[in-house]
Amino acid sequence: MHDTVVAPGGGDLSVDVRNLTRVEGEGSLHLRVRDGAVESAHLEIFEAPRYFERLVVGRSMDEVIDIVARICGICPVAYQMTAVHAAEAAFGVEVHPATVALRRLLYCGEWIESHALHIYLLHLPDLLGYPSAIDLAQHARDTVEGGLRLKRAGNSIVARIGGRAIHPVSVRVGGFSRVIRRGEIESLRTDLIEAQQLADATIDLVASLQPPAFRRDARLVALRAADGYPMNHGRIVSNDGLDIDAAAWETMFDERHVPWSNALQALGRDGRPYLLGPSSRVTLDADRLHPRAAAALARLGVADRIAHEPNWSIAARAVELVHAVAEAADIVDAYEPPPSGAVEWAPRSGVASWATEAPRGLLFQRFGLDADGRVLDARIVPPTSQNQAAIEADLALYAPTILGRPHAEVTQLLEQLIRSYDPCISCATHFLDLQVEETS
Amino acid sequence: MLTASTPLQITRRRPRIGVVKFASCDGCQLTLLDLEDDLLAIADRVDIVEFAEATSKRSSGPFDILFVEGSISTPEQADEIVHLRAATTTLVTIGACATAGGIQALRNWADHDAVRSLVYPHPEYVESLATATPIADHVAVDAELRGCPISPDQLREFVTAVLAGRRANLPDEAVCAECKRRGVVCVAVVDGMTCLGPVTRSGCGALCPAYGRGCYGCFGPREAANGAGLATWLERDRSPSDVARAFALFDAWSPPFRRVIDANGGPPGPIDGPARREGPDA
Amino acid sequence: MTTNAILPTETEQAFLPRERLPSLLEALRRDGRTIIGPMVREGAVVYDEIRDTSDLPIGWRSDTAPGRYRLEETGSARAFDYGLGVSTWKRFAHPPRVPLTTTDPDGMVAAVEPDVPRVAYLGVRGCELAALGIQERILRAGPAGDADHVARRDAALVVAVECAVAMSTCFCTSTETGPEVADGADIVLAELDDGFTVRAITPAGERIVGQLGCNGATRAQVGAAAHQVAAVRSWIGYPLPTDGLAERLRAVPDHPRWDEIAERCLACTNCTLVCPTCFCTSVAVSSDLDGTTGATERVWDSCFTLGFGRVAGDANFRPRVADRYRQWLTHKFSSWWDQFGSTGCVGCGRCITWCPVGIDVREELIAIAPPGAAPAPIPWPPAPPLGHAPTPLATVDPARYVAVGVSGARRETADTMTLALETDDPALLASRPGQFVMVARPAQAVPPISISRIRPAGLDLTIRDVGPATAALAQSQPGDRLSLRGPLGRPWPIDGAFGGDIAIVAGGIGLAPLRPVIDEVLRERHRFGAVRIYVGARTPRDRLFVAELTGLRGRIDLEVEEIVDRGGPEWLGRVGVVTQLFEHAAWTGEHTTAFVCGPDRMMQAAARTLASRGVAPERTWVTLERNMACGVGLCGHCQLGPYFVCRDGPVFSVAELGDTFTVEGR
Amino acid sequence: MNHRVDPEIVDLVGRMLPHLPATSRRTLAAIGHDERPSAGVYLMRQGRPTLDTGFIIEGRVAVRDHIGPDDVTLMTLEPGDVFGWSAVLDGISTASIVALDDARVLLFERAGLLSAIEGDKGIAAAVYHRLLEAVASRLDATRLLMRDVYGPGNRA
Repeated sequence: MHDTVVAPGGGDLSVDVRNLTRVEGEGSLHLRVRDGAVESAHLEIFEAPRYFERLVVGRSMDEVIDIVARICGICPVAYQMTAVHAAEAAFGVEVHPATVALRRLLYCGEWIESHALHIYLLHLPDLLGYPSAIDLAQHARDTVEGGLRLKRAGNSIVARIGGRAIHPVSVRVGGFSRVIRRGEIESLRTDLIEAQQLADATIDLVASLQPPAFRRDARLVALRAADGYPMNHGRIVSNDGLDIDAAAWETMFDERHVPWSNALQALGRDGRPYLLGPSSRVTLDADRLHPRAAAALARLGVADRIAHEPNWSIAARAVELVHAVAEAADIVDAYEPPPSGAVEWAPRSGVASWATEAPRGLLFQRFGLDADGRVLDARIVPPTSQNQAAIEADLALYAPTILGRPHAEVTQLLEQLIRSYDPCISCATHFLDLQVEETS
Repeated sequence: MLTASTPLQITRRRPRIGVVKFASCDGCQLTLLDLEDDLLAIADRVDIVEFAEATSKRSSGPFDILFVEGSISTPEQADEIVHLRAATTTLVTIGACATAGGIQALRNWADHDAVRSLVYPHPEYVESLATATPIADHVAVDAELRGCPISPDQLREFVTAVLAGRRANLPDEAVCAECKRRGVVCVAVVDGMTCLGPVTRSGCGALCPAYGRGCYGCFGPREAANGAGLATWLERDRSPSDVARAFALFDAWSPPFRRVIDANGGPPGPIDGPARREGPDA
Repeated sequence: MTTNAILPTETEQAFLPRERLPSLLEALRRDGRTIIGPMVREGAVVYDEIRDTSDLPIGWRSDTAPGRYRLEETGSARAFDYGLGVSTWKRFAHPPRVPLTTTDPDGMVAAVEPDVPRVAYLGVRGCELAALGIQERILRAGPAGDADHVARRDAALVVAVECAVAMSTCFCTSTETGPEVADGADIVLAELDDGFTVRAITPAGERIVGQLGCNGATRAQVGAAAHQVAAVRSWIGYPLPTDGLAERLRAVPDHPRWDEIAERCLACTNCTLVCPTCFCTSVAVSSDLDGTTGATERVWDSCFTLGFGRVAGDANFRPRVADRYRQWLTHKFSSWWDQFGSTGCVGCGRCITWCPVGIDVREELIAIAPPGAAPAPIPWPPAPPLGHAPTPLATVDPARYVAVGVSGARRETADTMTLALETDDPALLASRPGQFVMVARPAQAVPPISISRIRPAGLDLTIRDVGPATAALAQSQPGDRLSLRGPLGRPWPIDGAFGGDIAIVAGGIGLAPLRPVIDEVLRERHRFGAVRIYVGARTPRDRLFVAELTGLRGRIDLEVEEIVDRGGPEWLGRVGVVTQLFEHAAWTGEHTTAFVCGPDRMMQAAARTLASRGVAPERTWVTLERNMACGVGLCGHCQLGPYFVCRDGPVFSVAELGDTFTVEGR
Repeated sequence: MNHRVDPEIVDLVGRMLPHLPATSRRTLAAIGHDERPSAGVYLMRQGRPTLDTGFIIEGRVAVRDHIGPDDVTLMTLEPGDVFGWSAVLDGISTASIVALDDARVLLFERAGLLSAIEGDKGIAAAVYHRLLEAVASRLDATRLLMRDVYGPGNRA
């Protein structure tokens, strides 16, 4: 199954890395090189199509919240948050401030869980030369256990607010399915105090790493909000001057269907790839970081490498871990429950569109709604499908610099580079709706 | 097919464990990593030989226990599950996709070819079967863990029971039993909510009622699930389409839920093909 | 606070003004008690810890209908006009989960000592008090009471409050369990607009009431309280005619309505879990990853789950929902009288309110067993006046585990082992043929195993591997230790056969519990006439105790015949079913006592053939298998008609069983 | 049926069908054959036409089915038992019958038995009753075997 083929002799070379490991979902890399130059780099996604944009048609937005979570088991909160905010914007629902805070706390939980998972179970074994965290644990059990405890702190937040760590159940249009009691939230404090220490230790760990060198300039895109580090809302900005309303995503970006992949790839309407995720956010929103996270970033002193070296994304994730833990602790301290779980609301026709920052980057959703608030058509653009073209572009740049090395090493380095983007392939596979097809 | 009460073979040497996935969201296999406290202790006692999400080491078998996530949605998957079955002693399906088809099985009601060519710019790039179906429609299944996603507690119990050589405690009773033990006030009786608890298998800890909403059936039908009985009651003050809608989620394709959906006009959504492709028991 | 606490006649009633209700809570708290009482939560009245009178559901009233419950605000100052809570007091007296066993430092199974809080139940209704009494009688009875329940009830003080309102689902007047508060309370309150009349019933209640410093209630106050509850009685009326209901219900096990209900019933378990008298539980096992330490806990279960009727090898006695509903309703209103000498229903109506599809037992009972319908002939012998009295057992503490050593392990067949156990425990050594023991290992379920030989220094257990627990047991080696609870159950009545002939009929593993009968009969051979042993096995390879049987066949004072279901060419003996061995035999059975053990069907066939040979049903003894979890008649799993198989059996005469022996789904 | 009737056979018929009137006994005895097959002799072969109905007087016979390489004994029959019920149904033998000991059987050829049944209501009632008993007991045995094969195990 793990099949790497390097063509013998000549200048023509074809590298296949089948069934990428330690990424969520199923993908493979196909690279064609001619005379030392990369002719094509295709990140193939063969996750079976699941047609989500079709499955939500005819559903109420509360049902959509439950359904879109199932696009990704790693970041269900991101899908729920984007859908619920889109719905509330479309229906003109003003939620209680405590609901706003709880949703941000829920999102922090998912970031903590997802980043701890990626750093400790997926990325760190790469950088330290182990096939898995389980093998790493044979030599550095404390480190892995610490990472698992950090992950558990994130899971506890999601489970406390949403009932369970994966596919939580309480997010509803207008708020939550019931009042989340103060006692339930307070009990998170102990976990978060430990998580604070573990997140700081993660910064120290990252400071000791030597990721493989690979530098390039990339177009970085993220949300940016006036009131804090981007999570639940913001405008779309880039390091080359873009600044648009999130609902206007489709005016600047579009998706295309490439023959080697079941996922749609997004590009700028100018045809340029762009990169989302922790590195983009830390670069574009450094001034919005929690003071603790800003201090951690300063201590690491790698802001420039985060912007230019994909293998340093682990540092961006570590900084965001510190941020999410610190912000979560602040929300827990200040939490006062709202008078009711959700506010009253009524559906109306219109377009619900929104973007939030999933752990892996900007997630855009748009739903056309009828007068009963039922979905007429939908578009869901996950971060990994937006990153795919940027990853391929980086691979095409990186491959020539390592091609002289032994085959196994080439494979390993390419896999590592792909993993450094934390691609979530099951999210990337989705179903394109009719409207989009006409424009593409 | 064997149920949760089926004893598993006691394996004396370190069992070889695999985790594979088909069409799914990865949430069920992530639950294995979510066993945080027990993950390393379990890893000390078994050889995890295939788990693409967690390790670069790969294996195509043999497996003493193979956890299978996801439904069969492409021709390759239909072939692969047969090969995996042949290499596996105890095949365990995890989650609603693998045990019932998952949310993507809702497309089984639609005409797949029409949908595919209608909506994909290049349908020829996309290979998928007309239906998304549970693993047990393709090969024999030895045990199943229900849920969307599976419960970490049930997964822990299952693995512990296998390692300890005892019967896993995975009841096939209704969610109501857990709900009542937990002392949750019934949302159906008090608030008149639609709650699938009486026809849904327990294992979640009566999660949704405890969070103030009706059960949405993500653990699939319990034994003797009386979907028609619940539907009849619900239809006193709901339209048939609202009854179908409630059953048309992650376990829609399980026969007891499917019968209710079919009897109430099919799942929500546009009619872009035959309302259903097979009879209620197909 | 047992129901029969010796206690004075009513004291003179006191009056507690409303604003001084907190003083009652304070007095209870000073008595070291956590107060459990009604409060509003999640849109309903539930019972939970009360910290303050403001926690009480002041000004709330519940409106109930089949499958429907709504709280309404009345604006009244009254705290106890809410009707009934969703919760029942059994949540506190017989909680949903109770630890049973743990693993001791020696790796043996040990019972967990009850650890219970000192509490006061505040706001117990007449029907609820009756239910507490019913549960207490059940759980204090048997060869051993339920230690946890006994401790909880002993640690609880009951403050009852008379009903001043009724709900549409109430029918306590029909079951004669309310609305008036009867026996079992320590203090009884009646709520009036300006306060409470207070009666201390027990010394414990008097101690509390004495601290309240109340004045005496006026005649008018006492009269108003009496008038209130009388109004409730007349409002409820008599919605369910219960006269002769137990007998009428017995008559209709085949009524078509059972199948019709099964189309509506979701078998969700709600009716049983909200029922204040339902007491059934199952045992859940947990363990560490290595299977070296484990624990068990007792968990609320219900006769509506499939698992509840499941026995070894995944057979099931109540596969159909119609069977389960019939079992529940018949138990509540009919066989409960036989088992416990009381109604199983207190008319609280919770099963009606909390049924998610609004099934109303009152309606179903009237449809199935209408008043005026002919009562059934009793299908089993009439119950003694105070309920069914089990045969007394040797005085052992059935909750106690004894560690015993395995001294030998002999393979009988491919799936059956005989373990020889050594012990000096007097109770175990006093086991009688036909009794069984619960065999525990730390990480395994605890199966009941029949004793297959009683030796001066130990017991033999013959174990067939039908699941993980028995498989693990069958792998025991000499030197291993097991934890045993028992001996349990009623033995074979061998002494009743003195002076007559004996027929022993065994099918398969059923020979194991009959082996001690053979041992004892041979030891006292002179006391019996002809002794005939008929043994069936599935195949020649499945025969048990082959050498022993061969030895017995050589004796001139015994007739030993064997038959197998399927014989290969190597088998020269008889092939067929075990009844063939005696259906054409020359003997007649007037003086024969038969002991039969095997699969249910085989026992039924044997009983028929024995009857045709003239063996009386009173002298045809069978041993039944049900899902025996507690072994002492407290968990409800092995109910069969009026019996608990574990406690009243497993040995029964065919006459005692009546039609429960042959009707499916019982 | 005027030829001389063997009184021993009349006696055997009486033992096998005790409720049959004396004249009918003689009618039946006239067509009966007292046979003494030795151990191992096949009285009936599975899949062949059933030529006789027989009563076992002495010894034991086995009812065998050809399953796989070996014959499987479905049941053993003892004195008083009847075999060959398919003879009256124009049937084919569903199993083989083989003597396990040196046995003695009372055989009735199919054609003769059928005409005796047609001509004498008493014979019909007695023979059919006896055959029905035999079939019922086989069915009962079969049902128990089915339970054994498909049902779960018994007491552990």
